[in-house]
Amino acid sequence: MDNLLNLWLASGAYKMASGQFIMILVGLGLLFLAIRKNFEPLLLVPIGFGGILANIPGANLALSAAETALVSGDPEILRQMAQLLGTAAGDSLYALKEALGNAPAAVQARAAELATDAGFNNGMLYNFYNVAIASGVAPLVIFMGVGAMTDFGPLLANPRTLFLGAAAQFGIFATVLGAVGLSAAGIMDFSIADAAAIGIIGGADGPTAIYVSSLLAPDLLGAIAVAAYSYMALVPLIQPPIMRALTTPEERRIEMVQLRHVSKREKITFPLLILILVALFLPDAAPLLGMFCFGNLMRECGVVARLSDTAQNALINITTIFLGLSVGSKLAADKFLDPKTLGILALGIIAFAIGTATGVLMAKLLNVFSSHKVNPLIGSAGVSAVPMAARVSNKLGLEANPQNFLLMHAMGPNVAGVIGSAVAAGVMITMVRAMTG
Amino acid sequence: MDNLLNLWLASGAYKMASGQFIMILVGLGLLFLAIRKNFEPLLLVPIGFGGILANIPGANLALSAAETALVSGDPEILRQMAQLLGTAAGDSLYALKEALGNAPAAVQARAAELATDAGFNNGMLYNFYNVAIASGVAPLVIFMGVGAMTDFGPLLANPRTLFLGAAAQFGIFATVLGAVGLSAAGIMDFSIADAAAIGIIGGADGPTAIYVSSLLAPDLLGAIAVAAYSYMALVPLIQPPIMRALTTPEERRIEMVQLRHVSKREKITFPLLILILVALFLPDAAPLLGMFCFGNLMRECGVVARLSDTAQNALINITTIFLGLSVGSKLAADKFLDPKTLGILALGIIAFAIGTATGVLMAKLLNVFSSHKVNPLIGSAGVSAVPMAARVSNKLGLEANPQNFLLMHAMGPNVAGVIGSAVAAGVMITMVRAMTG
Amino acid sequence: MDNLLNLWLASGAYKMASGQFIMILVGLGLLFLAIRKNFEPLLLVPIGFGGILANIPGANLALSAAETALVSGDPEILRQMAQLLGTAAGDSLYALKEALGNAPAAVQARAAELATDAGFNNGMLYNFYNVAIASGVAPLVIFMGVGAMTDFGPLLANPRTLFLGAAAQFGIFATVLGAVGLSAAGIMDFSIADAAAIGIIGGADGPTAIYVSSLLAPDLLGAIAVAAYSYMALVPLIQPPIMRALTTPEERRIEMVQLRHVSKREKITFPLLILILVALFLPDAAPLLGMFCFGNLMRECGVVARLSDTAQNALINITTIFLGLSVGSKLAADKFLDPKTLGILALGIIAFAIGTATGVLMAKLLNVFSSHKVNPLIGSAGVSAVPMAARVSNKLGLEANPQNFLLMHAMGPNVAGVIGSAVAAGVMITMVRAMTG
Amino acid sequence: MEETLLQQGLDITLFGMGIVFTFLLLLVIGTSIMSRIIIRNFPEAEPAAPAASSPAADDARLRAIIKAAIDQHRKRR
Amino acid sequence: MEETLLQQGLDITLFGMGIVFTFLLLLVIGTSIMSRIIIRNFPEAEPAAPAASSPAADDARLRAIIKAAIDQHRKRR
Amino acid sequence: MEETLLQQGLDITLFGMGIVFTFLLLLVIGTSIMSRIIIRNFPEAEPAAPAASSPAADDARLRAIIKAAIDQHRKRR
Ligand code: NA
Ligand code: NA
Ligand code: NA
Repeated sequence: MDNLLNLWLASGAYKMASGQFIMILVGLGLLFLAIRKNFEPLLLVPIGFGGILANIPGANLALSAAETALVSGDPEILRQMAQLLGTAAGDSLYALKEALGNAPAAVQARAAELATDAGFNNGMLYNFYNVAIASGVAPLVIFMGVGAMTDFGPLLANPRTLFLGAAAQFGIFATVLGAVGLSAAGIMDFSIADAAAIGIIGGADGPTAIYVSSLLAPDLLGAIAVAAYSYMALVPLIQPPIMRALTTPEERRIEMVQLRHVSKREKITFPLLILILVALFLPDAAPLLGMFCFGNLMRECGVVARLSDTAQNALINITTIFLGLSVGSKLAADKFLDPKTLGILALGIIAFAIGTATGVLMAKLLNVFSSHKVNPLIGSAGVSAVPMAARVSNKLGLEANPQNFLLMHAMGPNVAGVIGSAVAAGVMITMVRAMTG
Repeated sequence: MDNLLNLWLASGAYKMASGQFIMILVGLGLLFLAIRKNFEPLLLVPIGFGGILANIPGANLALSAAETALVSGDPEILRQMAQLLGTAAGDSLYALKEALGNAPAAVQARAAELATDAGFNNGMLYNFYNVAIASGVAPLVIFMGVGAMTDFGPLLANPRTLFLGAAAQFGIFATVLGAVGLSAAGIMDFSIADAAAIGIIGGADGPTAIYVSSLLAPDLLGAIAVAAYSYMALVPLIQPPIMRALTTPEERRIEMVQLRHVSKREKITFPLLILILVALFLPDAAPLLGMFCFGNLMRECGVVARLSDTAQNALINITTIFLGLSVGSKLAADKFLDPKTLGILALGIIAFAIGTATGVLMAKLLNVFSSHKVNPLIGSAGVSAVPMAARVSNKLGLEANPQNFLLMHAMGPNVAGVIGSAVAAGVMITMVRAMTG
Repeated sequence: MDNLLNLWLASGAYKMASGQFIMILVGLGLLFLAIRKNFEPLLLVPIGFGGILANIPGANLALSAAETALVSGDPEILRQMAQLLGTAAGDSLYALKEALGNAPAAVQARAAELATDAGFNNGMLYNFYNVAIASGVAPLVIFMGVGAMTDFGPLLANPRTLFLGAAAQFGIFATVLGAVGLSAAGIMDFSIADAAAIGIIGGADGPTAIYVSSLLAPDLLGAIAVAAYSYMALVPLIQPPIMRALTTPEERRIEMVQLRHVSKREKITFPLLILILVALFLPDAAPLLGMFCFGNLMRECGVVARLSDTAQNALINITTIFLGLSVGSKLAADKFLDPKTLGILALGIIAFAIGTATGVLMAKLLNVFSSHKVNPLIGSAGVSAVPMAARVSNKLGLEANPQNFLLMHAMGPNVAGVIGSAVAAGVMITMVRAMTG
Repeated sequence: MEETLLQQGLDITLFGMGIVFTFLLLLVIGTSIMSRIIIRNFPEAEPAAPAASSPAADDARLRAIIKAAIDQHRKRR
Repeated sequence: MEETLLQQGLDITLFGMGIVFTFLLLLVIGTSIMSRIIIRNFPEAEPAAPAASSPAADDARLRAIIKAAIDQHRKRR
Repeated sequence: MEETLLQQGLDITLFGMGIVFTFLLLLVIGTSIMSRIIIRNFPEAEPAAPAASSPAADDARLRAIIKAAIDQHRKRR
């Protein structure tokens, strides 16, 4: 009869803590948004599902073998772990987990061996996270695939739109300031690394946000990724009021001259140009921009069509599945149900709003200095959120003037925003490491 | 001239032990069954080929670096290994391998470092096994792909058929009893973990069988996987006599009412319903059923078609190749040519037979209580073996009554059997761990 | 303001060593050859791009965490590393890297932990290299895909052409002799392992060359892979003069009888025949030839079309992308800009030339003993370089006699050359290990 | 030891079958409730004749194309 | 400490925006030079009537028509 | 040392070429025997008009019809 008891003790209902229950509801909510409201479903379906899996009580899918051993409550294991970690014998589970997380790599390796010997395994999602995200590979591979899907033609036809992509990145840095401000005011407790990772939400670019937070603030990764993808889906709601407020009807009616034809040679050379500039001036953006340019070169060079095709399909799809589930592993209740998450959600939408505004304002500034007028509505596309933001620009353009097709013009700042936020990511990673290293 | 001698000593002919020779014949036999007799070729071609590779004398493809070092016979390495493992200096190779396998994780890591320093590498199949199976990922990814290929429509139209899928799992547990009985009688030497892993053959579901045995009895994995896939291929021979013996011609002639239309909403909600029940009551089935439901949700939700498509094609195919070769690595002679294998093969077919019988009997029982009669021939489909078992039901139905199309009706218990054996797998993993941990 | 300085110090322009600058030009050169001159673009685009990434100053993409820590110049880390590695405190960076590379596995693991604790990560390309090449998996998977793309029909219709594939491998061994000769003469400093790895360039088979050099001479891998793929692309320039010099116009005009029909059964049995011969006589060629035959069996057996299709498309494409980038990681300046590279490039072209010559001469020799005349132009196809070399044979045949279609006849020695160089690779790996082990 | 092993096997069988049946019973109940709720609250307009819409004009053009194709096909033989 | 954190945030913002603008400015300059060189030295025969759209789009439409034809063809049998 | 290195190179060359030739000779012999056995015991009915069964063949015919349709469609524009 002991076994029946064991099974009951092992069953979820008994262990279901309220936090996990709430997080399962959050996961279901994300699935609802993804499936019914079409919120970035390619990512939010796996993330939402992974989030539910991570919160199944007793399944420990998001824990390492050593963490599972701690959670198991086996007194002998706890004693050995406490000894290994140098904590007091009677310390709480929370203190032990904390000590394990902060232990040097050698001690963590010993703890893993100890747990393995006692028959514990890494959870499925923990393994996925390590292979896909902690190694950095999944966001980079997705960035390569995005590069292989990106047409730089509109940008090359009108390189000035790069400035719009630059200006919109102010959303990132304003958010950094906001986060440190909240900390300084004692409202939140964000470190400078946390602030930088939160700011990158304003880049409106999923893989960049995941890459940066995996390096700077892995505990916040779940909330940051959810915020980034949700707000990208909300771009059609967030941006229009800001765009209308900052532009006059006359400005919105500006028609732009048709884009010139861009030759194959220019398209092949452009990713190499970015790569060389990165090599010369910005080595810390090399992983992100390097993979992005590699994907784009495969697309444009015309001689490796089968590799480009795979990068845009099988490879990016496989990576997306595991990336999403891995992000879900960071929706574990103890990490997500934290006041910080509210702060992240609030700061994230501010980041989008500010990036939209500075993009529009930069477009107006360009018009001051140039006779080739730019419709300021395309400035908002500089936040990235490809291709949603460009479609929003187009929609508002058509409202103001039914002959005004801005879609292709907005694709320029749109892809410029991807480059811009990758640059910002590189800068922030370097600076934060120098500050904290 | 020493080199010529070295090469000769390294050549296979010299080292070909009779066990390896037999296993190469077994591998060729599996290939014959797969290619000529169409026995589950997608798995048995890679398994058979991997089995041959694993038994090439002197190639050591299925061994770790440390095992290869032991097999090399280099006296200096043997001395160091014996010292590390704490065995007597003159111990046999067999004793050293045994000691290495049972050593704590830390000692195994030291042994691997020692072998690496001496220039030995992990064998190719050993690496494949570790990445694909020991990590648990390959069976889970295949289960996800199977989920993405599964249509729960027939099950949702007639949820009572879930009971048929439940009843057929008695094959699993009867086999567990048989295995412990053989041990108790002194005929075989199965532990309770072995017995549970052997029982799962009765689940008639390849990835579930591989997943369970990788956790509970890795040494038996080769034989269990071969038995599972072979008997799944033999379903059209194994099941009909049992089905005929347990049913009257009148029962076999029962026509079932056409299945109602099932809405998209029901199909989307169903995998989430399973997931929630798992979270509440059966956390140990979370990896298997979680990935299965995730695949099915990707299929049904309609917004991630490209992910679903990849899960059903490129990803499952890639995983199948490496899963098959990895299973082959467990067909090494010293593991497969063991009396246990005969026991496994014998118990496996009993498992299929009993599962078939209990499925049919449960259908007859349902008819006692319900006015909507069920054709008992669909009960046998509850063993899984998708879609072979459902086809067998249909064939026997047509024999008895040419108007009697049971295929869609049998798909209900067929997919219910997949859920049922995943539940059984979860229960057994938990209980065995509690018993042995 | 310190941060600005940090950023400047971190920027590439400051650190760009001349070696890295040259290597970036080399990478751009490879991309030019691949894209404009169509030099094996599927490999040389990723290799060239990876080479540029590996040489971005300050990005350290090709370095391990421990190497990055050394390069960082942090005095505290340097002190700890020097202590761990047992080098003198004041030793140069170069000496430390050397000591780290030669340290036992246990010490390297400690160094990695130390670097991790100090916040350093493995570079992206370093990770790719470890997963794809150091594990051996990528070249083997590509070989499997090549097997799945290979039609052995022409070879089976005329098995004598296997001798042409054998003879052409003399290019490999002549190059080994050349390399040790250069060393003996004091011109170069190649070890026997280096010589063997260089020789394999003459196999004219990319994955074989990468596999062998990853095992025998990883530091030379970059140069060897670049040489192998470049010369394969240059086959239409390298081979014709040699072929013309060694044959008379009459010989070039020889028309060959049409190839007989080869049955499906023969095609299915052939890969198994190779596998059995490998098992009996050549276990060291088991990984390469085993995966090759597995791919071919999947192709021919007709029952696993979906696996064969994936092996030929998604899987080989994904692997090619990462293999190429990983090879690029070995184009780091300190490894590539070495007099050895010049030696490798010189010896490589000699290897191709000699292989071409011995293939042609063997064809002429066969004609001495047989009445079924062989056109000696197909002998040159024995070097592999599939299908380029066979096309060259066909082209020269048509020049001499417009009715003389040699393409299918040349496919026999062409694929025989793949088998031949895999055999040579296996032999050399065994012998070199016996010599150095 | 034998007794224990047998006992363990029996335990696994009894509890195992129990859990399998209980879980699938819960699933039957859950599924029935779910289906009832969905059918009541979200009735589908119609079992939806396979949605491939075919307006008359399209059909005419299509038939023309196909006729042409078949004619050509016949001529070629 | 607060002051330091704020200071760090300001540093990141100032230098970060600076680098982003500088880098993209360099890219604008580089792109302009590159385009000028390419257009001058490698003039393309013709702006090539928007090569992407028409055949591909046509093909897609065609495929749709054909699929419909096949469906209809099969149903009729 | 030089002598040793040279000697090693010679060893590799001699034994290497020897093994390559021996192995491929065995393969020639094995292949010939295999082909003879198969041709004698399993004569193929016929070089086999592409053995694909009726539905596939149907599909091929259909594809031909459709190709004709496409060609005509294009010509009309
Ligand atoms: Na952006
Ligand atoms: Na089952
Ligand atoms: Na070759």
